[in-house]
Amino acid sequence: MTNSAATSLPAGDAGEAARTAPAQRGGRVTFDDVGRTFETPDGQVCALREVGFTVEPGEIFGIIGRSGAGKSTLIRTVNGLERPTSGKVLVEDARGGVFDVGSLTVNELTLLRRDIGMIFQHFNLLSSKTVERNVGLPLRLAGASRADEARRVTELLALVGLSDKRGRYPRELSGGQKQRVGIARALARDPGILLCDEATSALDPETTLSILALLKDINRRLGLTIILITHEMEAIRQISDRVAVIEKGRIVEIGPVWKVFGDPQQPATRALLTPHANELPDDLAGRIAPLPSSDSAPVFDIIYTGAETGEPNLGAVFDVLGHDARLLHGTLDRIQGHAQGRLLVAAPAVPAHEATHVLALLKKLPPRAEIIGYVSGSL
Amino acid sequence: MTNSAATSLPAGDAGEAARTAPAQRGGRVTFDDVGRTFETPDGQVCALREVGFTVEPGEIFGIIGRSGAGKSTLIRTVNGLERPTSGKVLVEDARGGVFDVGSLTVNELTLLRRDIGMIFQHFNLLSSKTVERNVGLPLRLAGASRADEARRVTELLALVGLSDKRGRYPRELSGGQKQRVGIARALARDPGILLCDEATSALDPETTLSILALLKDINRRLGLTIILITHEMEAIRQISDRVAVIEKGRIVEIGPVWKVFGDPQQPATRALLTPHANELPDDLAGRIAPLPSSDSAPVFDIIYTGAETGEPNLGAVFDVLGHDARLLHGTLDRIQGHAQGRLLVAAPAVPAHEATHVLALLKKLPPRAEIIGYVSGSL
Amino acid sequence: MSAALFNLFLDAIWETLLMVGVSGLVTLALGGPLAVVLVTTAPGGVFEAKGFNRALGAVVNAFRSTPFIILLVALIPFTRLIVGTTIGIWAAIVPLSIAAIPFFARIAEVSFREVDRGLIEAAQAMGASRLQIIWNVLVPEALPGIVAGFTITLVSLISSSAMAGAVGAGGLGDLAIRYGYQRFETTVMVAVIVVLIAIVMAVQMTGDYFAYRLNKR
Amino acid sequence: MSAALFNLFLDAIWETLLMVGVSGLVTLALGGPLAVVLVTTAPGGVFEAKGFNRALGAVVNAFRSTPFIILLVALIPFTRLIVGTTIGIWAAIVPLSIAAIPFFARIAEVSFREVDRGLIEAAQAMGASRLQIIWNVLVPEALPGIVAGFTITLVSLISSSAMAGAVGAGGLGDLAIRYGYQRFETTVMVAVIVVLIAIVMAVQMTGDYFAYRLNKR
Amino acid sequence: AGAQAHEKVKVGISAGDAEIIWQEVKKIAANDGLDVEVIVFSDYLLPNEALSAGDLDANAFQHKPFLDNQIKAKGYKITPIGDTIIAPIGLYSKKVKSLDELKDGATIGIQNDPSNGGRSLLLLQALGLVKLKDGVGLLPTVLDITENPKNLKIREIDAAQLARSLDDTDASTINTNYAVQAGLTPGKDSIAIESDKDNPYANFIAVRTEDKDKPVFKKLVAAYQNDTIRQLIKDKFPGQLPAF
Ligand SMILES: Nc1ncnc2c1ncn2[C@@H]1O[C@H](COP(=O)(O)OP(=O)(O)OP(=O)(O)O)[C@@H](O)[C@H]1O
Ligand SMILES: Nc1ncnc2c1ncn2[C@@H]1O[C@H](COP(=O)(O)OP(=O)(O)OP(=O)(O)O)[C@@H](O)[C@H]1O
Ligand SMILES: [Mg+2]
Ligand SMILES: [Mg+2]
Repeated sequence: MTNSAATSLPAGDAGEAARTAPAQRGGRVTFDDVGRTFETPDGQVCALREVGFTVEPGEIFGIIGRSGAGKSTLIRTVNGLERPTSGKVLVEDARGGVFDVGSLTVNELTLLRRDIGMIFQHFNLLSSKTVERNVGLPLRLAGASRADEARRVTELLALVGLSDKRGRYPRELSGGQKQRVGIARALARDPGILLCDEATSALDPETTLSILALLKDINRRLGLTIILITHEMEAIRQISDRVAVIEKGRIVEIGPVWKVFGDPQQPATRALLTPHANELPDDLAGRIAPLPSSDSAPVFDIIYTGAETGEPNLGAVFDVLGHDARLLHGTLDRIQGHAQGRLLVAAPAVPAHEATHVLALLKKLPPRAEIIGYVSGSL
Repeated sequence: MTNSAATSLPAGDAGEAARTAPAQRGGRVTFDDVGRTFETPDGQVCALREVGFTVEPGEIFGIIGRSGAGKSTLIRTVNGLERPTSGKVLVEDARGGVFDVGSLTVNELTLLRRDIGMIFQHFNLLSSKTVERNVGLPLRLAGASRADEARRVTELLALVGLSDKRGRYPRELSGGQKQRVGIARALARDPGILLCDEATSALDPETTLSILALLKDINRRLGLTIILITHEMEAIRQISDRVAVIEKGRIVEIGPVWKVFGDPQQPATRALLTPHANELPDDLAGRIAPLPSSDSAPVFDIIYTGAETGEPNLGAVFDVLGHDARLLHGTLDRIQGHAQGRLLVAAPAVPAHEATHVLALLKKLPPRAEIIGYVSGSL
Repeated sequence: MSAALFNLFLDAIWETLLMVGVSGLVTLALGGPLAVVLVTTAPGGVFEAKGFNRALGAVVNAFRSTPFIILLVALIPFTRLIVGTTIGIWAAIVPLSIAAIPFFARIAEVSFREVDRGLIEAAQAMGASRLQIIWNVLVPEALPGIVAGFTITLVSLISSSAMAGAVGAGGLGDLAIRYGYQRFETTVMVAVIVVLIAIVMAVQMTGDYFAYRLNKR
Repeated sequence: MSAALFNLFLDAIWETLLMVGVSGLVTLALGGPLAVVLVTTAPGGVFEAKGFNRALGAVVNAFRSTPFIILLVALIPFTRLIVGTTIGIWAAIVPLSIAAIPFFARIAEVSFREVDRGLIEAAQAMGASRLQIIWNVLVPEALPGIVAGFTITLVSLISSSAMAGAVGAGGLGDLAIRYGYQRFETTVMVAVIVVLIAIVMAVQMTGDYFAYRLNKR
Repeated sequence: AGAQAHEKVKVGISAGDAEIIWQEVKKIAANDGLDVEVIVFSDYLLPNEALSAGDLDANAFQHKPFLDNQIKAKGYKITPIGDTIIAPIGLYSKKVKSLDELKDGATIGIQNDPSNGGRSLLLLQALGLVKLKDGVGLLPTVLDITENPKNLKIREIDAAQLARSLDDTDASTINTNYAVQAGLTPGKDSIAIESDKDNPYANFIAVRTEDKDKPVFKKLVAAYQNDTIRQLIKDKFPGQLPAF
């Protein structure tokens, strides 16, 4: 499983070829027991430990994890910017050539990198070049003609909404504009693998959405593989196929997004997913008591993990909960066609002594459900 | 309304004083018809136009807007890093001194800035200093003793979860760790005004949440004013009191968060808010037809803007919609105690010809409601 | 100032401009690449080659440490090979350039070292070959500093071109020394130095202008 | 090499180290601040003062353009004032320093200019006074470049200390010139130059080491 | 010797052969109870400046025309107290054997310092190659040439460099010491040489005028003007002549 002859490396103009003939051109990335340790005067920092998984061709693969978990370090091993201290990273291109990133010669690595686009967390734009020249750089490096470059740059700038900034220098751009230049640059050569390190963190939701749509679209049309680090769970939800959760340098959970998000097994995953989505708002939390009182209503926590098929039958749920049932808090999303989410419902019509019975009925419906307490006062 | 005598400027050790005696120490910021134009070879870029509003003492004020809308430029006028080309910015400190930022002398501006903390979009950490010295810098500048500095730095690093990175240099940190150093640094001197330019964009949801809680806590305890630029609507929702929406350099909407978010008036605001929250998932969108067919069910779009009081009575809603009603998609959040959100419900029990009648009943309940189409096939 | 002296003066201006101009160009053409080689072969550079880098550094240091007049003598065979003579302007240009090349290389090296590693990584990630990295990242990003460093080099060349008098190359500095300093004709000396200062000012201002204009950070 | 010559040789090493050491320190102590003043008073600097900056720049250029020997003579009264004599090592140190100060200032200026504006803004936003900005941001951030620039300056001083022979200060460079150039004793010259190169290597390696160690980017 | 307190003098000399001679002088003087501190200058102006300022007690590097010129310009009060050595300048060539062979437009190298350069111009005039302005004195410059029948191109080059550049001129005036060190033989390689009769360019030891009669300088002069030194010059510096 070592690298094959240099001749099978992706050629500089592979981008061109692929663009004219849309095909499955995504690469496969295999992390084989990858470890990375940094030496510091205060001792070793272990950024990656025994990371092993495979990203399949054409997949959009999300990586999430707490700040400092090792995401950037991991993604940087794919194109050899970071050398693992143990284990290895294998990249297989569309033609089946397999390359052990760590054992390539400089020239082989250079050729391999031409097929891997990267969006950097800190943008890394050349301050001395205009937007246009930054975006066109990968093309120029691969020997594209001036005209081809100009055409493609025009196309890319339109895609990321920066056509009017063509002649500007990075220092004249806002944070999000810089990031979009970085995105356009990474896409310039239609890479087979795209590494996105926080590709939309500096973007507003609307722009983020359009960038994600763009990525998804390219992924569908050209079949490229995308590895996506992000702190925006929404982004993962919207476009990822699978997701890995990394915690202190270790992969703690990995699987299809609907599964990991719908029914997280690890505390680390839950910690990442819960904060915004499903926590009780402050004002409610204060009003919920663990035990019923005379005028309180039981609060049902109804969870859809996405494991069931079909849309949640709320008619049936509210039939069971009786009239006047109030929705305290809730989200219900669809991930990859699976409906998942959580509803907090107060049911004043359910007397305290019947609450467990009602719960049993609910559980048949089939969502998971719990009684998390009793809320008093007017609703 | 010009600046008062220099003696009323916040003294270097005001932070110390305020920490021991928690009090309303937040400043007031007034933007008075502020405009900012950049000259470029391609012509003028108008980053701000006629911006006028006031941020009250102790308020957490959110600023949202598309990438490149002018948010960073606006916030930078508060501490004079950016000079408006027209209009002026007035900062009033806790003692009532009012300073016209643009007309201060260098020394007055320096003193004023000691009371204004800033978290930069691009961190701007000193590469030559360790985490500890970066965070301690504002203290050292104000003449704190070594011991005071060390104590406060320990405190701050613990707050942002970086105690183990004390002796590291910025280049050895992950993106989110750098950002947290920036946050700790901005908080070091307990400023009266805190400017946050994308303070949590590089952070995972969990860390973001704890930072937001931290900010909210400081805001409550010390009454400092926070101006918060963010692309994470969730952050605004969770801690902001009011929010302004900026579009192409102009403030297009401003008001309490529950109002702006619950019932956005401007297309720009809606564009920022809708993407993640309320759009129809792809797989559903394809199944909804504008006209009913034999086996289709009407889809009701039920909107809670937060203007009503009390929790949404879903029991009543589902009574009206009849049994078997399915929740297709939905979110219901609480912002500043107001419940707001949107539910998409398919009601197979409602025949097409009765749909408008049911809609009328729903609208009495009181949510806004619409029929957005008809969904066919099994649910 | 006599008419003959005035002619000498005009000649000297021309000689200085020619000497400094030509050796400046040579220095730029050879010192720049030398700096690139020094930086890229250093530990951590894209063409890392520790042994070679150390050897090259030693050669550069050797040229840097030799007094100019000795360099001039040591280079006589080389000078004759290149320009066919060991006297006159052209004979001065060779040692002046040879002395300025390692000097400029060291100065440019400092600017090249300042280039953000992240940008080099970005280029690497794009699949830039190492020469492309040099050409598309190192050079343009370091350019403002290089221009400033070249300005320093040119000014140093102007002042050290005074030593070119040893091979009869003339020039303003030599004129100032011979007539002003050695023959106590203070007027001549002052006049010459004023012209020298004017030339240096022009060089410095041009350099500053370009360094400023090229700086897009 | 005779015993007498060997003694001369040892003396010369000591003279060179003393001359270069002292004038290096003086240059650092005065040239560094001069560079700070040049940078901070320039347009866009924290102490922006265009007229003053231009005047100071002209003075610096004047010193930079004057040939060393003329500077040396012009400085004689000043030299006597400072060190009480016009011959020997100490008399050489004054003009050497005066020539090196503006040189180092120009080199350090380049490094100061490279400091990221964003960092200065961060300090400003913290309420750093302008002196604090210089001390807490400009200096530490530019330090690796400054150290490299000072290394260049020291090496230049070593090679230009050869000219100190004009005031009878001796030193290795002068020894090399006297024996090698004026007396055609090539062996002595080569020996001297080898020592010179060794000193330069030591300086360069020390400088490189610190520049590398101080660079935290 | 040895018992009485040693007197001390600081003597400025110029770099070159004089260094070797003065090492010997130093030894002789020491036997006579005189400590001579030799300071070597590689420049011709500062030894007088330093002497005048009191930083030196004596110097020995110049000849009369040069000193006179300096006195004229700077008003030094300096007086010669004893001649030392004459180093005649010769006209050397690798291309021609005699003056007649010098072609029209030939390049002639001369020293670029006023003292030697002036001397060389006078030599060229004596050889009939150029004519200088009337009454120009002993230190003429190139600008004083009034007639140049052969259209000679005069190149001014550093004195020590002339021998090294001899391949690139048709002929050059070279100080004997440099010529010898460069492997040229006066008489054999020279096509003309300064006469040593009544040569005004004898070097000497000079002191501040007020000191000229101090006994210590008598000792100094005696340490130079003796047979040991004469022999040394003859042995080691062919072509140069003791001036005492
Ligand atoms: N050069 C280095 N020297 C020492 N430690 C390092 C270095 N680079 C990274 N680290 C450490 O390795 C860990 C992983 O860093 P990494 O940048 O991969 O995190 P991340 O998951 O990308 O975090 P974030 O989401 O904040 O960007 C961090 O604790 C970081 O401090
Ligand atoms: N120095 C400059 N020269 C020219 N144009 C500039 C300059 N600085 C900012 N701009 C322009 O001004 C506009 C507003 O920039 P600003 O940085 O305020 O945006 P922003 O709202 O902070 O965006 P983001 O969310 O992407 O950070 C942008 O279009 C930007 O390109
Ligand atoms: Mg990261
Ligand atoms: Mg911004």
